[in-house]
Amino acid sequence: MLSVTGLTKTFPGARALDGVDFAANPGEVHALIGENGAGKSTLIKVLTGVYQPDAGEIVHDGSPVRFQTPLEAQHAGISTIYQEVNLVPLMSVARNLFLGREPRNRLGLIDFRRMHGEADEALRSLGLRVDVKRPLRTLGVGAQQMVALARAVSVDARVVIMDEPTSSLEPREVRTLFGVIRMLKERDIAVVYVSHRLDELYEVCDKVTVLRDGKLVHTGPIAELDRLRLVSLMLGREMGEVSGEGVTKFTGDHHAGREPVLSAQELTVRHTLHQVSVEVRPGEVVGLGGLLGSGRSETAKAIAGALPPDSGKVVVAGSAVRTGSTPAAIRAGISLLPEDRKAEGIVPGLSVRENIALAALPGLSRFGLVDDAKVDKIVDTFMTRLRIKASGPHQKVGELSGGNQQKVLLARWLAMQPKVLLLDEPTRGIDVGAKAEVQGLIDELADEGLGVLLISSDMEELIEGSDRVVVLKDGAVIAELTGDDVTEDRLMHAIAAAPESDAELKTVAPDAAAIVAPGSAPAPVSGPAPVDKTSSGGERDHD
Amino acid sequence: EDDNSDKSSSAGEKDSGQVVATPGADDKTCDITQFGGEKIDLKSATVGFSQSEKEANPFRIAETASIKAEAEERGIKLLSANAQTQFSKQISDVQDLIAKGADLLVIAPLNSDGWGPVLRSAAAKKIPIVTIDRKINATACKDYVSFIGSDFIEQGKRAADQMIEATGGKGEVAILLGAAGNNVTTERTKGFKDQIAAKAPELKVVFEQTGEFAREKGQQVTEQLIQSNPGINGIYAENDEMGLGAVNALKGAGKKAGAVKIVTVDGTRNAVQGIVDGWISGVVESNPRFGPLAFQTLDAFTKGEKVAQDIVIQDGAYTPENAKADLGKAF
Amino acid sequence: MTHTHTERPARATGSGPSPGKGASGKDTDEAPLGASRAERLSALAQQHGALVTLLLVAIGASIGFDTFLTGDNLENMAVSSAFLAIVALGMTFVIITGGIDLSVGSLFALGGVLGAWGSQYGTLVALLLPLAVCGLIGLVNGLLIAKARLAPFIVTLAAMLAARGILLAITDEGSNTYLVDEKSFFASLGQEKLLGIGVPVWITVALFVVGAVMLRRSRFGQYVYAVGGNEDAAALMGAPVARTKIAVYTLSGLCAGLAGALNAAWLVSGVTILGTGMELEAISAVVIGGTLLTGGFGFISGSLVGVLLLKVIQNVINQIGSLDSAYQQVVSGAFLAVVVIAQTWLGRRRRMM
Amino acid sequence: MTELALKGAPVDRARLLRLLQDYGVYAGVAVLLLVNIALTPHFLSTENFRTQAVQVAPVLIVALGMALAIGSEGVDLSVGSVMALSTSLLSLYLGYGPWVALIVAMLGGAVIGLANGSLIAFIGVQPIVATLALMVAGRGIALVLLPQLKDVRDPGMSSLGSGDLFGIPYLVLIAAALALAVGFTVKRTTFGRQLLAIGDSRPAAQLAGLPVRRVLILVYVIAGVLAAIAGVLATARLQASDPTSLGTLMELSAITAVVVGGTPLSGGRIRIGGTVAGAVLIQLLTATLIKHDLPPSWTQIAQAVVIVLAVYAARERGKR
Ligand SMILES: Nc1ncnc2c1ncn2[C@@H]1O[C@H](COP(=O)(O)OP(=O)(O)OP(=O)(O)O)[C@@H](O)[C@H]1O
Ligand SMILES: Nc1ncnc2c1ncn2[C@@H]1O[C@H](COP(=O)(O)OP(=O)(O)OP(=O)(O)O)[C@@H](O)[C@H]1O
Ligand SMILES: [Mg+2]
Ligand SMILES: [Mg+2]
Repeated sequence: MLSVTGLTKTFPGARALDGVDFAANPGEVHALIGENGAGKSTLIKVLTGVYQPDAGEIVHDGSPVRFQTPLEAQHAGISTIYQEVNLVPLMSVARNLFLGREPRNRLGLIDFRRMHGEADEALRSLGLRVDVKRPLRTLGVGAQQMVALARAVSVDARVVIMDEPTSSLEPREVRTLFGVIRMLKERDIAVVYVSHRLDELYEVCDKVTVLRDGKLVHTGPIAELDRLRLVSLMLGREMGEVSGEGVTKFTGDHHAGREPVLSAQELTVRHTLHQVSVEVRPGEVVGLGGLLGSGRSETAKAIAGALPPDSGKVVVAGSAVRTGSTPAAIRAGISLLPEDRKAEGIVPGLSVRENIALAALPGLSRFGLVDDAKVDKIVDTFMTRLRIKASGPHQKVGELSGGNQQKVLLARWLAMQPKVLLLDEPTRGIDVGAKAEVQGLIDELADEGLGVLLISSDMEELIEGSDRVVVLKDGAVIAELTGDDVTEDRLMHAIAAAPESDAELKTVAPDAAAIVAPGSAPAPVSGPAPVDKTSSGGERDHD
Repeated sequence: EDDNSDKSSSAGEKDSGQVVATPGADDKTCDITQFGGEKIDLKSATVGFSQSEKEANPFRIAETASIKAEAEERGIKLLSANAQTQFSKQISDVQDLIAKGADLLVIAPLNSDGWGPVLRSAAAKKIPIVTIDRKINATACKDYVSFIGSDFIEQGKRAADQMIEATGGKGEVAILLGAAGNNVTTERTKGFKDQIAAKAPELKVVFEQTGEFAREKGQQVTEQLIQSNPGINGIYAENDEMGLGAVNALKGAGKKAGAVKIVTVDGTRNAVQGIVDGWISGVVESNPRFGPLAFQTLDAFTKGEKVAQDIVIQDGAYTPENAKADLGKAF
Repeated sequence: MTHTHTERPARATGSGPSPGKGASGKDTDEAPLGASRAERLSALAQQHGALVTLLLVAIGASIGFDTFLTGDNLENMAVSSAFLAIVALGMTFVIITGGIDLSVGSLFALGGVLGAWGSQYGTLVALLLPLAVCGLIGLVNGLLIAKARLAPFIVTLAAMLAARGILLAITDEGSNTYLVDEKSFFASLGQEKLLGIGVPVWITVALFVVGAVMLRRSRFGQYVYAVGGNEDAAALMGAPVARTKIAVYTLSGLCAGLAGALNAAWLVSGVTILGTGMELEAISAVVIGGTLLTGGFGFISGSLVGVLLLKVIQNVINQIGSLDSAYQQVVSGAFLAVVVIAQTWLGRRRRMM
Repeated sequence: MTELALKGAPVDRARLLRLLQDYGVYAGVAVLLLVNIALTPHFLSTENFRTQAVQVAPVLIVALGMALAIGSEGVDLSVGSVMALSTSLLSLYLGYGPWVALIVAMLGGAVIGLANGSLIAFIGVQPIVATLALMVAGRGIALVLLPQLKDVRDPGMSSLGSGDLFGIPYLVLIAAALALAVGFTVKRTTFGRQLLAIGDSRPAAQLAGLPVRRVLILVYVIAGVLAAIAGVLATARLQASDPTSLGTLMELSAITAVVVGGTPLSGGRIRIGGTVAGAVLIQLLTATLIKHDLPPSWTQIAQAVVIVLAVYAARERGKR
């Protein structure tokens, strides 16, 4: 269907792809894995015309092709979800879903009624209930990712490529996604799937290709490889060295102090948070649990001053912090690793070095002049400690792979030596090796007496990493799990047990509800609706 | 140090008021029956005045002040608007004046062409228009009543005469043009060049660059000029400001007063002082004090008397001979 | 295949408010990104913030000056707004894509001169020549911006100089003004009235309707928003980014050229000194109308309101009668600031939700 | 062997392009100099270079402030009006001595900058409109303060305008010192880093706890003060305060100098050296056109072409 041979792509200072061969076949789900910066996204971008290869051949449908733009690739039947949500935030959900293939009436004008109806159905069949007329940016990253998914599968594609589609998804959405993938497979569509969550691969993938430093290191049926072998191929280390990697690196218990280092009291933000209270003691890792859009990110932002609360208090180490001001929160010792790293985290045009030093600058300066020696030292420390992979401290952060960008951000906050660290999806998009490092780091930091608030859609990570889990639903605290209660079962239970609120957006569609339970056998897919319906949307494209 | 330029605008000085150049009988005239309007009493009428540029250079300041002073003296209600050098705005301005109930209009046009909409509105209400300083390209006594102002071509010619005299009719001269696309610029250039070609073929115009009627620009252009054309004998500046800029440039380059002959047009106090100081060789006057003549014309016209269609004023000239004595007449 | 999907959202939701509540094709005209009621209200406030201000100023003016609300005055304002409005129409498209077009003032003047010159060969030439030349310059702008990836500000600044240069070149350095025959059909385009309202006003209204439909209801319009909202994402979603950009700059050039030609018909001459500062006027009108300069958000109708607002302010300053020209500037600057603050404030509240 | 070639080629080409991007504007200046030396009579003289340097000084100073504004993903259209305001204030307060007048003029610039910055930082008005409002109002205020051109006959001012130190005009020395200071600020100070981060990604800077508002306000205050200084210098040179025409279209010249010098309008990057070269390039171009006595139509078209060429050479590459 779609195959490449000898693909090479060089960026200034980095060879992202080096003679890679790869083939996606109809009805086959092909996993593409590798460390951060291995070249997965680059391969996908070269395949779909975002980048032009320096060498190599792309064959699609038996004839060599070279797409000049993503549009050409789409016309050739290749539909892609790129890493990091790539939609237009100011446009409505429906407009995003249908951009370029809007249903039109006889006059050639867009038929919004139909578009909204169809968009609503497409999302609903994926278990997402949102007002399709609201701007996309009002949705959380996870929900946006689902919209991107809906967009990708709703065209009549022959190849569907997904670059880390699950990085912000909850188990429930992941199940829905898998249902969709199986359906694509049944319809003889070739699927390329990139993920750092190895367990997922075994569930849906047939074949796996492993990249390392831009080179192909393995390709073959996934069933032939066990997890350990996969990891060792990715990392390029011996099996013995890596045994245990890929499992969370949390040790579990920490010795928490008694007085809370952070105490958020009754934070309320209109329409979003309702009297949310959270306490974190020094040396404690507190998890924030909940479904997509339950208000976890908002809680973290409100604490860090990035979202001004209408009422409520934030107290750090006994003294109240002015709310609604990031500098005040930071001065008080609160650091937030934001969820949307591309839009709110990195400063893409600045170097790795400057990004790491950014928040800590005032402390690294004298009389307003930057002390470069100090900066170099800190940057050096963290680049080694977090194993940030860059051509050097002066490379632009925008050019790093997603996982390495995340590490740079972590370094930025660790350089601040905060009292409380709010981590919103800290391991999102990070490879197994780095993930274990980050998790180990969280543990280490907690042991050093730091208070950590952890938000993660990786259920396992949340449960293993937290001493305590505060469960949110519809922007309110509905439960708190402590001690032995911190288990996946309990968490899911707490979420499911809470009385259904009347909030407009979070009602779970009946068919999707069944999917929520974790560990159960692959749930029935939420009907063949999405693909079916939207293929009709695809036909409409031509009128 | 005492600086007298800021208290210069003295419209009251009648002795420096405008004098009609050729009250000749052969000139075409216009009266209210010919024009097709009705007699009105000027005293009780509302006069609209549209100024083209900000009152920020001596010429415009003196012009507006003169109109306002005269209206006040005659006890006439005056509405005024300023187009801030934007032609579209001037068109709307005049229409606004008409809509506000102006019975008579005095317009200082920014441009000669493009007055169609205004003339149509005015014609519909039979509002007499007097244009001052610049002419409107339209039919006198039909679209408008009279034009009062200087003859810019003539000004250019007289400047050429002064230049010829100062340089002895030989050598190379440069022109500092006014703003591009402006008919004052065009006509002052044409008059100057025609006269030079006719009277002093040995005097060559070797350089023409715009100084946009501003002192700073005049200075900058002259600075470039005296380096690329070190042998230049004279500079004709189409207004005083640019001429004063040229003086600055020459001073800065270490030239002596009078080494390069400068002739300018307008007659501001600073320029005339420049003659006294020896830096400027001659200034052709362009008298901005239109108030008395404009209202005199309107008065006569509204009473039913005949007025000339083209009231060309007699501009004076400042030369080294009269500069000191006439300094008080400058504006 | 489609029959399985005829289910409408209203029916699908048994309990809870339907996500499609209040859905009616109209939301796109009223609140472009419409959603919850509060959000919609504030969107309305934002879009109509300029309109509300306009009404307030107009009401104040009609109370303060009895010559404000007269047929003549309104008609004058309408006709003289028409030309700026057409320019602002093109500018709206450009700004929504996140760009800017500084060349419109010069193109307006050039369009007028070409129209006046062309009118001696008939109305068709008088209209097509400015459209062709200004459209071509717009196209070049678009190509340089979309293909060579140069900053719109600089490219159109250069075009502003170049177009003025061309204008000077064809008018003998500005000394030559081409006149339009007052009896020609072309001149009547600028001067005739239809039902008591000037033809330019009708043309403007028609263009705005077409423009609004194009922006709101055509696929091209969606691309315009997408390119301005997030260019990279738009490209990855398969939007023809370069083509869209080229199209909007061409459109802007066409609008400026047409406005210039109509203006020449109105003035019955190709005035050479027109258009200076017009780009800033058009930009302020668009921004006052609620369009974000950062792109991705805006409306056509707002730009019209913005133009009218500027015109009314100018008229009010003239109504006051004898304000010194320096104070006039202070007043209009202050007013611009107030309007933009009000509008930004409304817009920000909306964005925070 | 082939592999080596493959490895080397694209990187080298990229490096070459980057070099061109970084030094394109200097190359442009060099080309113009060579053209002039070859074609323009009397070009190679100290007097001539002095003239060009003195003329470019005010533009450059304004451009320095503009570079900061542009680096913060903004722009300052009010600079020309600030020059007018500063010349008015200077004239009005010259009676109290040149230093007092100078300080008042700079304060005037700072106040306008503060107003710009507050509109942008606190209310969130888009820079181009915020500064447009002050561009209109600023010149109005200048004219209210000083309704017409006024001669400045202060010995201090006149020596500032035409004096020199070791043969280098004061104006040029001041401009050079300011360029160094601004360059240093961008490169070495916390403020500079924060400014670039804000210009590159405002949300990220906000979440990283940078004092976004303070930095933005400071940027526009600096831009205002620099424009005021330029106004004072222009006044000293002209020996007159001319609030009507001083600084008209200065915003466009300054923006052009900055962008031609390789600072992208999208913010996040500032090149002071490039800005200096950009200003010089524009100055040389103007001088060339004037010296060769080309008609205005030609001048405008030639300027357009050179601007596009220069920006084309310095354009941001590698973005897809
Ligand atoms: N635009 C660019 N400019 C320069 N270097 C780049 C660019 N894009 C990617 N790279 C480099 O290419 C290499 C591969 O990056 P890529 O994004 O393909 O990694 P990845 O496998 O997708 O990693 P991740 O799992 O973190 O997403 C990295 O070293 C990265 O720094
Ligand atoms: N599945 C969804 N259905 C409806 N709205 C959603 C959904 N997901 C997110 N949202 C919207 O996104 C907003 C932001 O949610 P927020 O980011 O706080 O959630 P979260 O708990 O952090 O989840 P995540 O970040 O994983 O999306 C919510 O106010 C909600 O309106
Ligand atoms: Mg990737
Ligand atoms: Mg979240």
